[in-house]
Amino acid sequence: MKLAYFPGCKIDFYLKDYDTSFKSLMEKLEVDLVQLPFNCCGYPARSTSFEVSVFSSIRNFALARKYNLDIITPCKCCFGQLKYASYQWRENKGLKQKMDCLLADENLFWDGKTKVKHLLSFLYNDIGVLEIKKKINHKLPEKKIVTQYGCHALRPFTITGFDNPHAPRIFEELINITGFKTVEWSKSTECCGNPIYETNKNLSLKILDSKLKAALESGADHICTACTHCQIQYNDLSFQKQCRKYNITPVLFTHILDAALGESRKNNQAKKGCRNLI
Amino acid sequence: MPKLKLSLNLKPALFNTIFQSKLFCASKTRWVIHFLVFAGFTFLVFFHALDELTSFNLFQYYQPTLDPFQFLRNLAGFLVLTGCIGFLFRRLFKTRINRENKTKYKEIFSIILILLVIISGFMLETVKIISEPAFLEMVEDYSDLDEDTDLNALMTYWEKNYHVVFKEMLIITEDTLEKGRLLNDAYCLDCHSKIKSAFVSKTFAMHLGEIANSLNHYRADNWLYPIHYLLSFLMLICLPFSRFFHILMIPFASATHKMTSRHFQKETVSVHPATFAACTNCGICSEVCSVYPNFLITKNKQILPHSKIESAGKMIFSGHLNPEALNQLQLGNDECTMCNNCTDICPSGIDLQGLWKTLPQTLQKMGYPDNYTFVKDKALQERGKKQAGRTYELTRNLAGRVYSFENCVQCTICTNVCPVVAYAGNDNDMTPQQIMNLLRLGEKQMAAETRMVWNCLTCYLCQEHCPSEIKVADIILELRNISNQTAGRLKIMTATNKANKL
Amino acid sequence: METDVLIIGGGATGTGIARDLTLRGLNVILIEKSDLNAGASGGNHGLLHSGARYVCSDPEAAIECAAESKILKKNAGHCIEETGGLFVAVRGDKENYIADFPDMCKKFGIPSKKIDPKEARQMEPSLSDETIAVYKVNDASINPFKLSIENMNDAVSMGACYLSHTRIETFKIENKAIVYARVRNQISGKTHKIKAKTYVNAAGAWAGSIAAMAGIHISMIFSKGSLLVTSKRIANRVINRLRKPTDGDILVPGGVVSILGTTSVRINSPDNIYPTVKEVDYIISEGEKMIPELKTCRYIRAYAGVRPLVSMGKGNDRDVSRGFTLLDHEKDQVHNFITITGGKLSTYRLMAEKTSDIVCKKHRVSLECRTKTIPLPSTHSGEWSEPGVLVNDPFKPNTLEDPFLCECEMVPASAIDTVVDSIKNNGGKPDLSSIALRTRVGKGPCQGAFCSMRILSHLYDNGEIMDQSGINDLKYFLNERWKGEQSLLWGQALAQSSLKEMIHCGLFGLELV
Amino acid sequence: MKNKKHITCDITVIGAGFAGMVAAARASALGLKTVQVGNSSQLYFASGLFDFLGVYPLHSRTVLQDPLTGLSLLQKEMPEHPYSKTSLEAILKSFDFLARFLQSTGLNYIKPDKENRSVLTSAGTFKPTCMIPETISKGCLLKNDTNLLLVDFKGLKGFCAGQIADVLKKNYPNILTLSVGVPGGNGNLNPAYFATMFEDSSFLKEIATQISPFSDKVELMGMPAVCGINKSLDALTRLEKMTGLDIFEIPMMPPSIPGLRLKNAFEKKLAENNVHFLSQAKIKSPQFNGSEFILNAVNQNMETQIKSRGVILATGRFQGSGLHAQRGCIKETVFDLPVYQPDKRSLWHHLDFFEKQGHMINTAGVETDNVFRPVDTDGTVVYENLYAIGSILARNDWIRLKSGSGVSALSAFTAVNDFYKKNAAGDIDVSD
Repeated sequence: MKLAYFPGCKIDFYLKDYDTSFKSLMEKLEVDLVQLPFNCCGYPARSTSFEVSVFSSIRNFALARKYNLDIITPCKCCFGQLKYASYQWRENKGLKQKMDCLLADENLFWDGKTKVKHLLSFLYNDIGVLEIKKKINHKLPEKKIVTQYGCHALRPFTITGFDNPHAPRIFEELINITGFKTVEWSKSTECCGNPIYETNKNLSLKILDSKLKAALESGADHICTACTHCQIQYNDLSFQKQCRKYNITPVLFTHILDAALGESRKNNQAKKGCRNLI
Repeated sequence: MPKLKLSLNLKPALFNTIFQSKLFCASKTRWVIHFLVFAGFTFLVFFHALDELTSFNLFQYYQPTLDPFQFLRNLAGFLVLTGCIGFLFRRLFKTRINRENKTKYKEIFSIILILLVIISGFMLETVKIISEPAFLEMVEDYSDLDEDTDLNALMTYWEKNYHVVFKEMLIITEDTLEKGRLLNDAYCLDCHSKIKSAFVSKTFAMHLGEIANSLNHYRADNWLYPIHYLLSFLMLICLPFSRFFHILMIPFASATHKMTSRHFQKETVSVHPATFAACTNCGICSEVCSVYPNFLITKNKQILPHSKIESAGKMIFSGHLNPEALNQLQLGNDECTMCNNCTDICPSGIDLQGLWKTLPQTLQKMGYPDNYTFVKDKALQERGKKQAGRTYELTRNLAGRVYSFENCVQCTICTNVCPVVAYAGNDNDMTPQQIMNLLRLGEKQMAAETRMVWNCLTCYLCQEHCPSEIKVADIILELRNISNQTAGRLKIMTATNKANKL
Repeated sequence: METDVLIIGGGATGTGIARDLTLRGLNVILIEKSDLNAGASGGNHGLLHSGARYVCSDPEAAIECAAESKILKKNAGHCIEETGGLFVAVRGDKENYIADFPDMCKKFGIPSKKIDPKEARQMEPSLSDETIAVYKVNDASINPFKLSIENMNDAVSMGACYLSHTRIETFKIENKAIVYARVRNQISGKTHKIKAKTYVNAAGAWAGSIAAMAGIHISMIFSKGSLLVTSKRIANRVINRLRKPTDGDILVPGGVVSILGTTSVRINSPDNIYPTVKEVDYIISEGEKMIPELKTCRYIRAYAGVRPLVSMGKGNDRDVSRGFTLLDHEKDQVHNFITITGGKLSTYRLMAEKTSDIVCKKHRVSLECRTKTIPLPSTHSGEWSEPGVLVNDPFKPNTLEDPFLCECEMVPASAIDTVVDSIKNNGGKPDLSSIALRTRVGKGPCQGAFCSMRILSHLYDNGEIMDQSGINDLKYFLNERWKGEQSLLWGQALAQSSLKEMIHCGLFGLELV
Repeated sequence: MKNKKHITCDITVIGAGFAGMVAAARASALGLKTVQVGNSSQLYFASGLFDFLGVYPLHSRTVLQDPLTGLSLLQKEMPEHPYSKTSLEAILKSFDFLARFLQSTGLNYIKPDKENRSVLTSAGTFKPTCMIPETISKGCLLKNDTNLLLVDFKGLKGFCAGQIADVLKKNYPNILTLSVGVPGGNGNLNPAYFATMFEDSSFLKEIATQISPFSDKVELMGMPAVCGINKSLDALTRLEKMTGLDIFEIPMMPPSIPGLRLKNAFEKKLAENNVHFLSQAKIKSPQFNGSEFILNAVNQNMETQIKSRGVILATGRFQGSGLHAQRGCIKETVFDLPVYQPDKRSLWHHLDFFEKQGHMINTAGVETDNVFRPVDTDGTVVYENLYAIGSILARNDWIRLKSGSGVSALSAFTAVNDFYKKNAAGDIDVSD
């Protein structure tokens, strides 16, 4: 299988771990990743201009279309935005026309056929839980995990179609096959606070704090994320002090699954990530 | 600017300065062209211009007209020449992202200056080669020929092998040539290698033809010398004022740049303004910019890093930036996703990302805060003012179309699920449902200026839960777009008013 | 109680007279059987006529309107939105009326300007594409509630007294003059006497029955007019149908909504009126010819008012003059009793002036009328009848300490408190209905479903209500809202009203109490 | 072109209100492959109380103490009413199933009794109902001479302890009230967020300290129904322990927290049972090809084609948009089924909002046979495997009769059982 890898803006600089473990995971699942010169998914521009945000996404689609590849991204925000843009592009005729013209200026075009997958939905729908379970050769210790779903993949459901927006299951199922046990908490589908981190840091961290408290009440050891932004938010330094206080650490889903699929020889960094976990 | 803290990062700086490693990563052709000039010029500076200090001391028998120095000098000159032509070609015939003509001329000036120095050097060498008077003076100084035939023989030999051009016709015979060769071996060979190695100047000299005589007549070798010197000094003088400055600043920028994501999050970013001068306006940063497509639609040049750094430089050094431009800069910088692409690639090693991070603080001081802060602060001062002659707006898009929010049954579910309402307390003003009601009351603008619009996490909980399936979050995002535009207008207005008052 | 003048009826005219007389230095008591604007003053379009509507049918009224409209715009600007108006004819309307219209306007000095239908549709995109002729006039919209509240507030501030929920029981007549009036407080049930030198009957549609208590017969005709409120403002200007005044031909913008009306149905009694399904459908079918959107748009509520007309023996109610009737009952052998009725909102000030003139003559007060020149002051408690006041008023970014109790129209708790204080100042009893009269509470799409309960518990919290009456108050309020809703419940409005029924009947079981 | 997806299933439940949830719960419990389409937020409007039959006959406004006598009278007088289509046992069984289902999610309900229970509401009225959450149950202990403490919270709109006390004063003279200041904010509290605060033990402690002074003066305490969402009973018990009082919750107007608890419980359990939920999707142009339904569930970005043997129509009435009223007539929105309705619009509503007989429009709906399959005007079943359940059923003014949940649960239970019996189980008894 061959997919265009859409890392998103943040992963390279802020969360290299996610990048490497994601790649290592894909390697183990025999997925070829192609790196294209993608630009920003367009999500940040949603604040300033609807048109810009849609165009940014469509341009990425057109790039992937050029190589006849579907897109996979480990970031929920990018996933949501790409879905959202493809919907707007299709629904809004005037917008579509303008986008098509702009693409033509760069010798690009898009016919709407490129699909975008998020890491989780890809694993769940395209590879299958059973298939992954077969490959697991390293049973992880029974640690308690709470899941951070990430808003933009989950909602609006009518656009992203990711999972049941009120009671999602995909994430839990994928974690539970590794040996880790997910526990229930009330805030798995709530926002991590990252979108307003830059503008209203105080509120952003307040929201995060409430999540941590709820996670603590549920008795979890780790909060598991599968989104660049959520993880960056949990990695926030001032916040990590509190994490240590509560003894809860955020972990990346890719690290968990990567560890469960056995140690990778090639990729040192990914290996380190796995080890830390176990 | 925030407190400056210089910590040097020498190894990569050295690497980048000497081998231009970052440019190499960014663009191979550019690296080739640039490296031609860089290597050639560096050689010329050290072993030719400063030969009194360097070459003479390093090499015992150094003479500029001796091989390999003569050859190397020509080679270096040739490399610089080719490089410069490459520069010019790129600038004249290859369009690059949004280059302003002004900067183009400035650059071309610099390139032409280099070209002139090199060409004048070559010309100097050329006229020296052909110069009869110089030849005669040398003969006078370094030989003890007293016979005309000897002189004639040497002249013949030199005309043939060193391309000196003599006024009178010389009769060339095997004998005189042989004699000339012997004399040459005796007197000149210590200092003069075969002219072949000066392959550029030789070629020039051979093709001078008729002009050669007049050049000799007017002693071109004498007056080209100061010209070459003058041009070189001109370059030296221009160094701090023009693009040449990057020669000094790149090492500085590369050395002070020490950026990791950890540093970045800790907010201990400090960017020395001097590093701005390291920017060569190459535009490579803009080519990899994540939000480049934003520029294609908004046409706001200040989205692109190479424009931003220029404006930021202007703003910080001279403060001469009009309100419109400042607003554009704020908007442009706001689009930045801090993906580090530009910083990663910047051949000058400038800490661009650090600059983008600190820029908002500077802009805020100048009256261009980010929009959330703007809306928040404005709420305290201006909202209380009575709006005279209120009109009710009838518009047609999501936030303006009644159909999109009139089905609201006032159940407050959106408000109840909203994390912002739950946690923000006094940081927030309106709830999502109240925003819908403001819209229904025809107060679109007011709705756009609420803090809620900027506090919104865009988590879509409200939209997902609305029993009437109103697109609450989409509407709020649309209002944010409106707020973004009007905030810009207001900022410009306030700044202009302030300026007018002053 | 003793006073100079007792005014009966708290509509626009009554409050107008109260202000006029207090401005001339007289002592005034105004009694009202329920609360301000309970009759025609609260049941109209809120249209400040330019006069153009009456140029053909009633030129006298047209001229009066034009003059009054100018004065009101100057003096009571805060109650008025100068929208401008259009007269619009659509295909099929009578050609000769259209042709005569501009000449008649000119003749009576009412400014009008012909506009190209295409241009008109650009100004008002909601107009039908069947539009064939358009004239621009100076119509405006006026908030009748604010008007009465401000008039009353101003009068009270100068010493007048307002008694709400007070009904005339009897007049004591001796020597061809009323000695006192016995009144009953509707809420407490107590009666007492009010002694005045002059009695002004400004009871509008009820003027006949009041006069009857003094043994005077006035032959009243009651013509019910029903109006519909849309959920959004459909046009920016007043839109009149360019034809002989009839049903469903005016659309008036009122803040954030538009009001479409009216009908004219002869009824026997002015009490217990409500719009019927038939009327609603008829108004819509007429209105949609002019503005097609009216067929599909959502309606918030309907309401009805009664035009008090004094019979002149003619046939059609629409033909009866809309001019007012001012009767000095000296001729009927009651010397200190005056009846003022009929007329229209646009000329309320003139009616008040003329009435006050007679009163002053009786009292030998020689002061000229001053309402023509002194602007109507704006008060804080009067402001809340305006939609979206919050936005005009210092907008508190901090709604935490001052939550919105009515979310639809964004009325904060502090506004309720202001209004409650003002009601108590005027001697009234704050309850949901009187609060709703003075604010936008319950006027939004939810029609009281949520706000009623919130406000009620707020009142209990503040100790404004102390007993079991709250439940009855709630039921009364909801029922009043319901009267306006029941005739136009379909589509989303029906969904909304079933939610209301779910809450108040399904959960609270109020129908069982 | 929208992204297309295909699903095949045994049964599709259209609607995610109370009835739809019960149907999906029953179907998934029977092991049917179930797809559910709809908007579950309707449950925010549910009081969380399961009514059976509260008032009958309507004209005398008889509040039923014993629903069974009312039921037999109703079955006699209204043969078209959904309750008349089945027996008392079936109704009790459906409630029983519901109670067990909810218990498995951690939401405890007090099982139906022979008598209706009276639940105090935030308006100070009593609502006759049948099955109630355990957190509300202690309110039924309220007697005329009980020393009761009513607590409200500053900033929680629409709930005033003083109001309830004042309204109840005549019959319940021993009521004390207390307005509790909420730690960390005295302003505007939204119930859903406020309820989550009760799951925090330090918050509970602070509340308890304000209440404790009353603990020897009163024996029972009532508070608004905001005590926790997912662990409500736990939170309430903890608060009881801290204060030493018996505590009950008082349901208030929407968004209702007991309703939200139901929503969460259903959603969680149904997802665990692998019910495929298509949130906010709409069914467009449903077809029946003789053996199965082909339904297009359309939302903004996707079109899901569902092939399903059976369909349960639980789209509700006007608020849930199962019925749509145009100016002249009422239509069923998904299958365009014949709708029983008053002849003309002037008959829809009565002039009095609180009319004792109720508004005629509330009897409008879909008419069915004895297993809740919609029938034509002539009484023939429209589709073999199409069932209509919940408030969309005709002749059931559930608001006045207080019979909403009962009819919903009963019809959902009966319909799914019937489908299962006919299509999956052969002749296995599914009554349990």
